[in-house]
Amino acid sequence: MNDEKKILSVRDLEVVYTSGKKVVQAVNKVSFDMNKGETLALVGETGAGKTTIAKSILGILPNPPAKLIGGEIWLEGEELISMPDAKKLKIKGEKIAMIFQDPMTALNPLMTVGDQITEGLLLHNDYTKEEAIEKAEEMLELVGIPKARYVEYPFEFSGGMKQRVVIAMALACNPILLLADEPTTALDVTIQAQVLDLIKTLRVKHNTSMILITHDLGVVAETSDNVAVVYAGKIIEYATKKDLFLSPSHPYTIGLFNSLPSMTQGQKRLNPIIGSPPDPTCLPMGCSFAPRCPFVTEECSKEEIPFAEIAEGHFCRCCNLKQEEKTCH
Amino acid sequence: MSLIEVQNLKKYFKVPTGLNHAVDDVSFKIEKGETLGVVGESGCGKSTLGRTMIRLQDATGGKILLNGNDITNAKGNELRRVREKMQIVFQDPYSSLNPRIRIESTIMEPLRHSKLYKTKAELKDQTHRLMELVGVDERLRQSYPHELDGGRRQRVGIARALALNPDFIVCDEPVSALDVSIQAQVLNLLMDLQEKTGIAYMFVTHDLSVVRHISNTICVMYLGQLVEKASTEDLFLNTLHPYTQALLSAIPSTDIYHPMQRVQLKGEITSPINPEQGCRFLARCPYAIKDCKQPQKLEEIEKNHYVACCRVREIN
Amino acid sequence: MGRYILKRLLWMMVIVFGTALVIFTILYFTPGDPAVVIAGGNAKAEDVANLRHLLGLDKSYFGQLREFMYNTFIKFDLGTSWVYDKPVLHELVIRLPRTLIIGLSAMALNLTLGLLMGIFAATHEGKWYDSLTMGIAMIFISCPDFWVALIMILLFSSQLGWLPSYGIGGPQYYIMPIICSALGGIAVNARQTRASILGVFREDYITTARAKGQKEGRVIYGHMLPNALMPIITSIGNGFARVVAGSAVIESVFSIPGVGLYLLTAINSRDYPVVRACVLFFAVFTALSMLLVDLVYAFVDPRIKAQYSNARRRMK
Amino acid sequence: MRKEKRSSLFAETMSRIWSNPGAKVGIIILVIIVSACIFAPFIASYGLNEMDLKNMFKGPSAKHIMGTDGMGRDLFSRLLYGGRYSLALGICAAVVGSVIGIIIGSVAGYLGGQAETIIMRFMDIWSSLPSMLLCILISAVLGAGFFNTVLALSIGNVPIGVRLIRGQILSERSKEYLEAAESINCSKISIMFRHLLPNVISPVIVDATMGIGMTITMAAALSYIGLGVQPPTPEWGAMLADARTHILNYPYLIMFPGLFIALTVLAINLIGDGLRDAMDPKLRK
Repeated sequence: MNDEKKILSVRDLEVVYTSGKKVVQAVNKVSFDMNKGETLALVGETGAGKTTIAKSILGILPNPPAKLIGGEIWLEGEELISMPDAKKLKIKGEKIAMIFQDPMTALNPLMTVGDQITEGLLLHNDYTKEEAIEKAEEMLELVGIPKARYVEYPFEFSGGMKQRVVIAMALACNPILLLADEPTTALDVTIQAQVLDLIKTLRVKHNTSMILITHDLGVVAETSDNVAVVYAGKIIEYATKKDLFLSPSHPYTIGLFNSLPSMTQGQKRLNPIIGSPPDPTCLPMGCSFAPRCPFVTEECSKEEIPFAEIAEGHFCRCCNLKQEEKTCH
Repeated sequence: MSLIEVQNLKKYFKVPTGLNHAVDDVSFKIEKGETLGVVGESGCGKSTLGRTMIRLQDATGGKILLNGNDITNAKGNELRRVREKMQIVFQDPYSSLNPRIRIESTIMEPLRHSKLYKTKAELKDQTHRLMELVGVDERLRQSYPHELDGGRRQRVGIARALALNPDFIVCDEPVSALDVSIQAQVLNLLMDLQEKTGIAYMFVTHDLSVVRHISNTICVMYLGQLVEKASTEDLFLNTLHPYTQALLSAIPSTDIYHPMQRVQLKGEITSPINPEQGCRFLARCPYAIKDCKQPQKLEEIEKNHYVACCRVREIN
Repeated sequence: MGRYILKRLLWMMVIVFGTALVIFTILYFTPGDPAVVIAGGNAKAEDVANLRHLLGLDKSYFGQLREFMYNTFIKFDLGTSWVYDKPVLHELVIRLPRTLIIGLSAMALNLTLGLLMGIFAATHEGKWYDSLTMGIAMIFISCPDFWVALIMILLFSSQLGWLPSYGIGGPQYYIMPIICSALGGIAVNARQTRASILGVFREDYITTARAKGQKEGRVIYGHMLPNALMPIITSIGNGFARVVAGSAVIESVFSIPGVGLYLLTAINSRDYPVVRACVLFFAVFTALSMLLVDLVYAFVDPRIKAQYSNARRRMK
Repeated sequence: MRKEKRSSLFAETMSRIWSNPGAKVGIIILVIIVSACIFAPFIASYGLNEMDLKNMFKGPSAKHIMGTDGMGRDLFSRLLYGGRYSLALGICAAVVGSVIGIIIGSVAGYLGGQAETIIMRFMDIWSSLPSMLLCILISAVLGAGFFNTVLALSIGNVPIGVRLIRGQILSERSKEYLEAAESINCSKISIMFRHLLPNVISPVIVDATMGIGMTITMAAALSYIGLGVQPPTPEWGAMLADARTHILNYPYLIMFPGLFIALTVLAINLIGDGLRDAMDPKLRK
């Protein structure tokens, strides 16, 4: 925590969801660090716990059913989980902001888009109403929306435009950390390209750090510095983008890459991961990926697999790395 | 003779503000055992095209030929025969299966309607054969759809489409709701089935990497019209239409050393309601000139490579 | 917006016209001769025949219908009571305020108390006082209003002597009728408000508001409530109409000479002009309150508002 | 096979209702009331019209646990017998009204287009009067009596059912499984009844259940204002009407019939609430 560059540090984060008698371990002892200006991509499939991690950081987990049962989140030397609610309200939206997956539902349908941006500005700044409106109009222009549309309602905007509004809202107070939860999944490819570029430009301009949640490895390749692969509530591989794309080590990560239809090669059979993600209510002992892993051994299910550093800055949660390399590479 | 031939197909919808030209003057052929990919962004009419072809919706104009027979206006028994030959796999595995009907009954239903199987035992045998074919475990036959994950549900949808031994299946974004690893499994399944049965697909999707992986020929649609049609390799190596170029360049690439040179498009997809006469891509096209306000025709620029753009030769 | 209101008013007229037609026809074909009832049991056949002629009952169905429709919709003359020989319109106007006072006050109670209870329960979901509030609402819904009225008379009039038990006079005469009319509506509104708020509880835009760092109170009153109230606005019209129509029973329990009791008495004495006039009044009243609510809704919901006010702008 | 399928979805719903405490209480109360009414001859210590002229207007006592009325008839026994009428009225009218509503609503949804518009416009006129008023009018026209009251109450209930099921059909009509059914050559009838209806019926069932309670109340109100079932018949509302003149002297004559109505309606509403939660598709996953 004494490291000047480090802005975010998550330690042993644990979140469970309860529905009736069922308990789902959504996030299981997740730890990672982030430096200022860095983009960390959280990659994984539906239900892996990516969004839950982001919502825990911002402190907007829906409780019930979700419950944060352990861990620490340090932002610029302050611990967020134990922070009193009133103080935390100042952090939300001012220091940490979030962009949501579905722009269609992320905006209040009964409020003009301008007012929704102004709302956050008034909360975290000493602006007068007029100043806030002016700033909000500035934000709209910044994300490529004419400021005349300040008074329009969300239904008058297309999906891509709504996402721009959401981005304007998130960046209005110059947060130091931006959580982007699948910001382009609901958009068309050409619009996705526009939005990704927009986020990138604005982020670089203000030196904002970002956690990008996505399932699209292409988006990861284009936007992130470091990558954490999440599977069944655990980070199973963490590396710089270059390391991860050039030498993916965990069998799951390798499987993900093999599942992608190639853009540069012709038609051939894919080598997908077999089976389906595990039932989150009863995760297997040891490695959660073991039932689907082609390299599974008896050791895999014995005990918790350590998160080992296999190369400098490249961590992997697998106990059979050596055998794998023989067969794979 | 092609398996399917579509000639100048049109499908318009009345909406409060005018006429939605969802599919406007589209023509192509699909051969037996071949896969035609149809790519486009949301609202370009690609799903409507598929549904109109298999007669789930009536065409506004044009012709659909199945094995040379005009089926555009088939009715009654003829339509039933047509539907046995042409099937569809839907995008959303959550809404495409009836939540109150068990897996087994869902797959059995087309078999019952075909009246090909006399006894219950025959029906059950055939159903189980289908389940095996698509890789749905037999012990799941008494399950309800909500008890299955997305991949398995999509397999059930495929089994239902295969039940009547069709010659042709429209796959309407069958993998876009699935996770990457499951998506690959379903793609493999579709390709295996094609190898085994010689079935033809029309693969409708917005995902260019998927369409490239599975198709022989690709059509690119923009606001109801075809803008480019070519064999898969041709389209990717020698992209001609400015929209296709932009579309291809917009896909985030996993190749971290050779990021794509991006063609940024201005604006968003315009409305297909009461469109202007000229090129529909006009407003967003970086190369637009006055001539583009004339109607654009799909022309054969190179062998088997069709493009609807009057400036295609100058640009490339 | 003007066109929309005009359209709605026209449709309202059609409904009222239809209701007039239906009510006339029903009464015409009702078994039993009103002249016999009005003339009394001992009247001679001759007197009855005279009365029939006097009331116009000897004319054909179409003759009578034409006369009724002409008088009602062209001359705006609701006729004269057969029993009391007084102009119906005049009598209605005297009785109307009593019914409206009860109806409007009950509605005001419905909304305020219902909303408060609903908000209170929803924001404390799962706590014991949520269950308590909803339990009370459940009991309010389940008790027949006229029985509650009887119990209240027993308690407050005969036991405690606080309130007069029947008739009209000062404000104290209206207290019990208003409370009895309101109870059911309060409960319905409370339940609906709670369900509606819980429905928007998990909406993404609520999360967005929280992510901005907005205080919980503002999230509830600024974001959640306006959205949750939308469906409740639509039900206000219905609720109001129901309260006014229910006045028949409550007015009869408390012997309040309002429109409802007027109708009931007229039904029993076969005083058809009064019955028809009262029914038309209720129909117009229902239609008007529905219209009013729709207008309020169109005004509050930007989506609907735009549909009507921007229609011209988009036509271009 | 079909049977087994039904029973399991049914059983699932049932077990869910049973695990809802409110609904459990409702079921218990209703079962007690219904069986007491059905087995009235075995439970009631007096006959329906058994008069005891020496014991008129006697308040609750060990002999007559709820007292006697103006003719010396045992109130408790009459309430049990009367429950048969009230319950039958409520159930018949709610069921008949909902069934007609479902039929009209599904026909409208099935036909679509112009026919649907016409049907719905007709429903607008039908429901231009609030249902209570409609019931008052119809029963005034038809005259008093059990079946006429059932008819009046059913007619008042129809538009509600139509609106509800049509709304459901509208939101379900665009689902892909219906297109899938069409593409595998299901007939329109089979799409309507095998695919669409089972998926839209739950809210209507919930509504019909709650409707039973409302109908019992309305029936009682009708009887009370002298239009529904008439006094010699021991319907609960009619008994209240009968007792209204004695309200000041013999309040128990008002209390007990009202309590019976309120308890029954409460039980039915509790069950309806439980049913709504149990049938909520969101909870199925």
